[in-house]
Amino acid sequence: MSPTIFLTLAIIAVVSAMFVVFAKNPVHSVLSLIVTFFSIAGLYLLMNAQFLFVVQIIVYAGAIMVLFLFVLMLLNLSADTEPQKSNRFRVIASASAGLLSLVFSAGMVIDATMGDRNVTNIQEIGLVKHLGKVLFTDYLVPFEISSILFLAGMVGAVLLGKRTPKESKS
Amino acid sequence: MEKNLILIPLLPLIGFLINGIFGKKLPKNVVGALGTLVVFGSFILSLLAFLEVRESGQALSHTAFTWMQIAGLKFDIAFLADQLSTQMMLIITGIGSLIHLYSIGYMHKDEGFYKFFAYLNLFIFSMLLLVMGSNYLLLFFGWEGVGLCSYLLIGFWYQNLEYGKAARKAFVMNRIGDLGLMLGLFMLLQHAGSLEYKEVMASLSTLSTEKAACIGLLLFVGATGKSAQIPLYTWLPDAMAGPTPVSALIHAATMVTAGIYLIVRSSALYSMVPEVLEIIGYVGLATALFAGLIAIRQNDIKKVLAYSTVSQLGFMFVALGVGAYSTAMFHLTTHAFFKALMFLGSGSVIHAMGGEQDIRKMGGLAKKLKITHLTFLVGTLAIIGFPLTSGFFSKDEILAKVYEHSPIMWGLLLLASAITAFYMLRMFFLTFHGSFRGTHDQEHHLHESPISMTLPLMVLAVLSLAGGFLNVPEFISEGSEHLHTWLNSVVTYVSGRHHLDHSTEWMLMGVASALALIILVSTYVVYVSKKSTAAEDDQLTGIQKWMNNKFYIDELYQSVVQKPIEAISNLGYNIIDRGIIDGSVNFIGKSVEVAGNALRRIQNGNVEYYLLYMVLGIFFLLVFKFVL
Amino acid sequence: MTEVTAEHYIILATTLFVIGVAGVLIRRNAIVVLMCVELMLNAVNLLMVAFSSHHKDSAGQIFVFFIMVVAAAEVAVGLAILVMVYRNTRSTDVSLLDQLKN
Amino acid sequence: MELILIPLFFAAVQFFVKGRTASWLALASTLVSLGWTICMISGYAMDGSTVNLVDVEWLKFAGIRFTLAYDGIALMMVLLTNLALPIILLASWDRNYGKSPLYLGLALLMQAALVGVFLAQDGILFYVFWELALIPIYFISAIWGGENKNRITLKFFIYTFFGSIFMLVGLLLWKSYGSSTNGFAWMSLVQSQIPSDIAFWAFLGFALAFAIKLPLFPFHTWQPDTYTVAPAGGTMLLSGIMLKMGLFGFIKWALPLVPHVGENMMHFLSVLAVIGIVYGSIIAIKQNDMKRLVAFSSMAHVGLIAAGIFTQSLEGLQGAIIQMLNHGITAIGLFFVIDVIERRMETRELTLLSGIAKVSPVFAVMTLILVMGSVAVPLTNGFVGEFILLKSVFDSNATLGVIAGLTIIFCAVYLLRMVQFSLFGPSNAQNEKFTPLTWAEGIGLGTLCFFVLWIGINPDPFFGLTERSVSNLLSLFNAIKVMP
Repeated sequence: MSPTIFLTLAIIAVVSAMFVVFAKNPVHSVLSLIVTFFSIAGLYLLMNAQFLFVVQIIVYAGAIMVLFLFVLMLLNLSADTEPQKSNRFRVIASASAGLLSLVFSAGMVIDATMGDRNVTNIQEIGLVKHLGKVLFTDYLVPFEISSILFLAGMVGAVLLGKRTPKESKS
Repeated sequence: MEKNLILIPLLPLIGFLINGIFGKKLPKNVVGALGTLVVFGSFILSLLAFLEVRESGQALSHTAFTWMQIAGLKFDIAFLADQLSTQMMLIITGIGSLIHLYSIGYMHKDEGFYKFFAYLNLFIFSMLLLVMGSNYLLLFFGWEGVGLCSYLLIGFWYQNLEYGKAARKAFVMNRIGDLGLMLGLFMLLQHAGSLEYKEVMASLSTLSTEKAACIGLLLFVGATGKSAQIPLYTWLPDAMAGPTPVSALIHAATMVTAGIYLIVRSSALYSMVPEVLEIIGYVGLATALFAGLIAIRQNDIKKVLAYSTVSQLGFMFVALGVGAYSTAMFHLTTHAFFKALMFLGSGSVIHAMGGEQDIRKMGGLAKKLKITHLTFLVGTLAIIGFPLTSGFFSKDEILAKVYEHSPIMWGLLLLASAITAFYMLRMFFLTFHGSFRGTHDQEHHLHESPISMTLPLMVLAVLSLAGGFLNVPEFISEGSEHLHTWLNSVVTYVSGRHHLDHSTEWMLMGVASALALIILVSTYVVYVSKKSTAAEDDQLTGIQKWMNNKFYIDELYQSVVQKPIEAISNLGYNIIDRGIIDGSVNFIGKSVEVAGNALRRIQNGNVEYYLLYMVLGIFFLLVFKFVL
Repeated sequence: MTEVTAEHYIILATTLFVIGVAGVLIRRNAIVVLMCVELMLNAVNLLMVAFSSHHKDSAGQIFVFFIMVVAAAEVAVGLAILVMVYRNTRSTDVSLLDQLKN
Repeated sequence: MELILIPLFFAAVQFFVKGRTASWLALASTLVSLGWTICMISGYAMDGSTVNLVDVEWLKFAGIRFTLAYDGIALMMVLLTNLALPIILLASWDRNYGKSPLYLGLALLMQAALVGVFLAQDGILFYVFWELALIPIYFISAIWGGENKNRITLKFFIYTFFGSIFMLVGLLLWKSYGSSTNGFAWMSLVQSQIPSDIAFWAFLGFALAFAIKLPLFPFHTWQPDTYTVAPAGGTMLLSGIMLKMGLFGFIKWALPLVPHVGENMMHFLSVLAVIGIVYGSIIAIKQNDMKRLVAFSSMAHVGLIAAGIFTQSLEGLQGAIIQMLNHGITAIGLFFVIDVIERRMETRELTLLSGIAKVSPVFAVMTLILVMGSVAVPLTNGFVGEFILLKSVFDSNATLGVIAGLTIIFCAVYLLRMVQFSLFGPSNAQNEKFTPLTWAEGIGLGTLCFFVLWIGINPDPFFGLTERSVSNLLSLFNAIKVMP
């Protein structure tokens, strides 16, 4: 059962990821990225990481992608506004990406000392109850600091998004 | 007196300070009087010191303070008045005060009057340091000090570029000699560990002959610079750019004799190495002849006197060369009298002529300038060695000593003295006799100089006449070699020299006097009876032209030394400095720039390229980690 | 394939990551580039979770959580910058961003 | 410690004041420093002892301490620095930058750094002060410089900085390969043993840094340009004090390595120094820009000082130290004179000047005294140093001594040429522009002339200050044991 689900989800993720890259229209890219995120969320569920599954859907597929979509709409971009890169650059870029994947797989082959390769899906570490405990005991300080990061990010975004007085005058 | 020794140089220094600082505001009379009186005061003090030395036979010495102490070496500012120094001191302050007095009249119209007296006082101070120091260091102080004063005084009329050039030339040529002297001092210091005369002389016994010769030659290089000997003599004739009293004081009577003083002072050293003395003798002889030849065809009254000075200094060096130190000192003294006299006389002439110095434009001045004429005549007779004048005795003594040493040198020196007689008389007759050849204006303007100028002339004339009796040869009168005896205790002679018998000495004297008389008569005939005058420059041919142009030595030096150095300077700056060294430094900078330019293509500012490089970088890192 | 092993997850994550890299390199639209960055982040997250399950250690999942936090902040600021850039250049083309040159 | 803090404090004060107040405050600060220095000197026992001022941990993990101490040599250098600073400020008094708090602050910062260089007893501390001294002078030259200032000051900065880096490398080599027991402390480094090949590289690093700073032939090409382009105050700082850092460095930091490296190195350096003397002199002969002329002359003089140091004899070092003071005085004096002329006549070209002595005899006399000091006429300060230096060089190698001695001839040639063309000669119409000296110029030049004569007439106290320290230093170096 689980290999089938894994394969299905994996294929959906890869295909939609490809579509993200190759879609002409950025809106299509956004939509297919959402699909990818959902399939990744599915994989999380497969590994019994329930908390991350929820967060993935809410934060990524929900909040972040909405933000992207929002900005796209705001700037009113469409497919034909984006100029294409030169073919030479495309070839070099694809080649280097390919080389990178080659190296990754090579690394995997050489460094394959995994031992028990099973990824069990019947464990409790991914549950909200368990993670919450760890988060608020061992990782309390990072957690609080991350809230400061959010605050900083918020301030930064507001500051950047605001028109400077000079601009508004002109 | 011993404690007051320091006052002797200090008085002129005080005069210098007062005149130099406040002179501008003081009236000219005060400046002149002050300048003269301080030197005269020094003269009185010197006289006292002289008497005391004579009385006791002991040298006076006084240490003022320690100049510096370093690495076990101690240099003192210490003064010494022995027989040799007192003689020099008397000449310097005596003639010095006369010349100061003369300058009051000579310079009274000059706006730099106070400056002139300040410089003169400074000069007297330096010169006194030179002769009074009890060590070579103080001698060197004075040595350079007089060089500086000479520079300042030659360039006294600083607005004239040519004069400035002459001053610089004098200073630089002196400096070449100074370097030699300085190196000599270093070697002495190395050997003796002190520059005090006493200690240096005491240590000579352990000095090797080679080193002694080396030191002797180096000191002599210094002497050639200061005393204008071949090859460093060319500055002295140019130094005539200075005011005439300066020429009389510095470039005839005192400063230029410093070289002789130095060698006499180091006589103990030189007597160890007769070979070096030989060299000194030949250099002196060559200078005496060479300068005499040039003087024959000079028409500037001061230039003639200048070359004559060079030539006479040559005589003195010949005397030193044959080891006759006291004879050299004798000639130094008499020469100081008659040459100062003649320079001052020429000053009086120039004063009367309104600045004209060319003897071709003079003539017949005897009628208008009676005192000048008479005193000048005395000077001329003295220099040509007219019997019983001071020059007669001193020159004769030199000739006798040289004959003792080598008859050939004697012959050449006799020739030089004949040449001297010729050019001096030529100049004398052309100036004072015959008819006036200048402009009408000048003739109208002719007048005798004021008393402040003629008084020194008269005093010096008396000295020039009688100065010879300081040291009348033994064969004439027993026990009359006063100067010789006087200097005996401070001078060390080369041992084992034989003496001439009296008849030879009489004969030598006879030959020299006869020669002088013959030339006197013949020049009188040529220049007075036949009224010949000096030829114009462009009529001269052959050797005469060479003589007139000073054998082109200046031009030679210029093309051999000055021009190449200037060329190297330009070349060095433009090619070596700008080109090679700076070029290579800049090349490093440039190559970095070029490499930077090449690499800049990569940094094209485009973010996506940076991303690509990043990916490639990660790729290579991973390859490095996993594959290699 | 009878069982899903860690290797499968690694292969999947690598593939997604490389796709993301390719996207970042090929596309000129800054928004798409940003999206591809998110894709890369997700690939890594996936791997982390897989390893976390594999090693039975919750730290990996906690880190994924933090990565999401940072990603969210990053996207917020990144998009704000993008809007600024667009306002100035009337474009979201990354090739135009060559101000670093001077 | 106060010697560093006073200038730093007043440099900071410069942020809050402007105009003449700033100048007065800066001048007051330098005078206080000078007074303090004189108190220190009068309190010093003259026995060559080292007096500790401050010694605290600084960077513990690297074994770096903040140690300041002085002996006779350091006192002499500090005296030079603190004597020069008020005069430099006086020299810039009538220039527009003399009123700029930025300039004054930089000058005071420079003073603090220089004093630090001379007092530092820790290698890294020495290096820090060394580099700190470079920063203010760079800004002074780059902001108030003349033509081409950016290119030339950048070159100067990179050139000297390049050298300094090698010094740092040398220091690190010395510490890590030597057997120093107390980190970078000078005494500990000096007494440590080090393999001779490492010592060679370390010495080379030091020598390069110092040689560039001096500058020693052939590392000198930054110097004439920088001296020419920098404002007068900057030139004085550079030539009067800053290049002494290199000489001081040679004495204190490079000589202890010589026993490990061997005498051949010293011989080689002496030859370079002597070449520099002759080369600089000859080039100076035909320069028409007064500043450039004095720059090349400075190169010749410094070459002689360096040659004296390389003899490693008591006389050589003593002569070098006194001559550093002397060169500071005369170089500052000559650049002062040039600035006085340039400010009035708006040119430094010898060919355009003439007969200034006519309009300002006082100025001419002071110039002449300074020139005579530089030409080394007896009874001026230059003679004292050159005499001893030439003697030491002559004693160690007669041939080099004779060649070095040529400097006294050449120096007369080029400096008298300068005097001839600027002061003497017919007075021209432009000389009307030559207004009388202001009080600042008068006091500044007067003080310098006073020192020229004082050191010339009675140099003994100055030698006494350093004699014992130098002999202690030499015996310390002689006791160094070389690794077999």
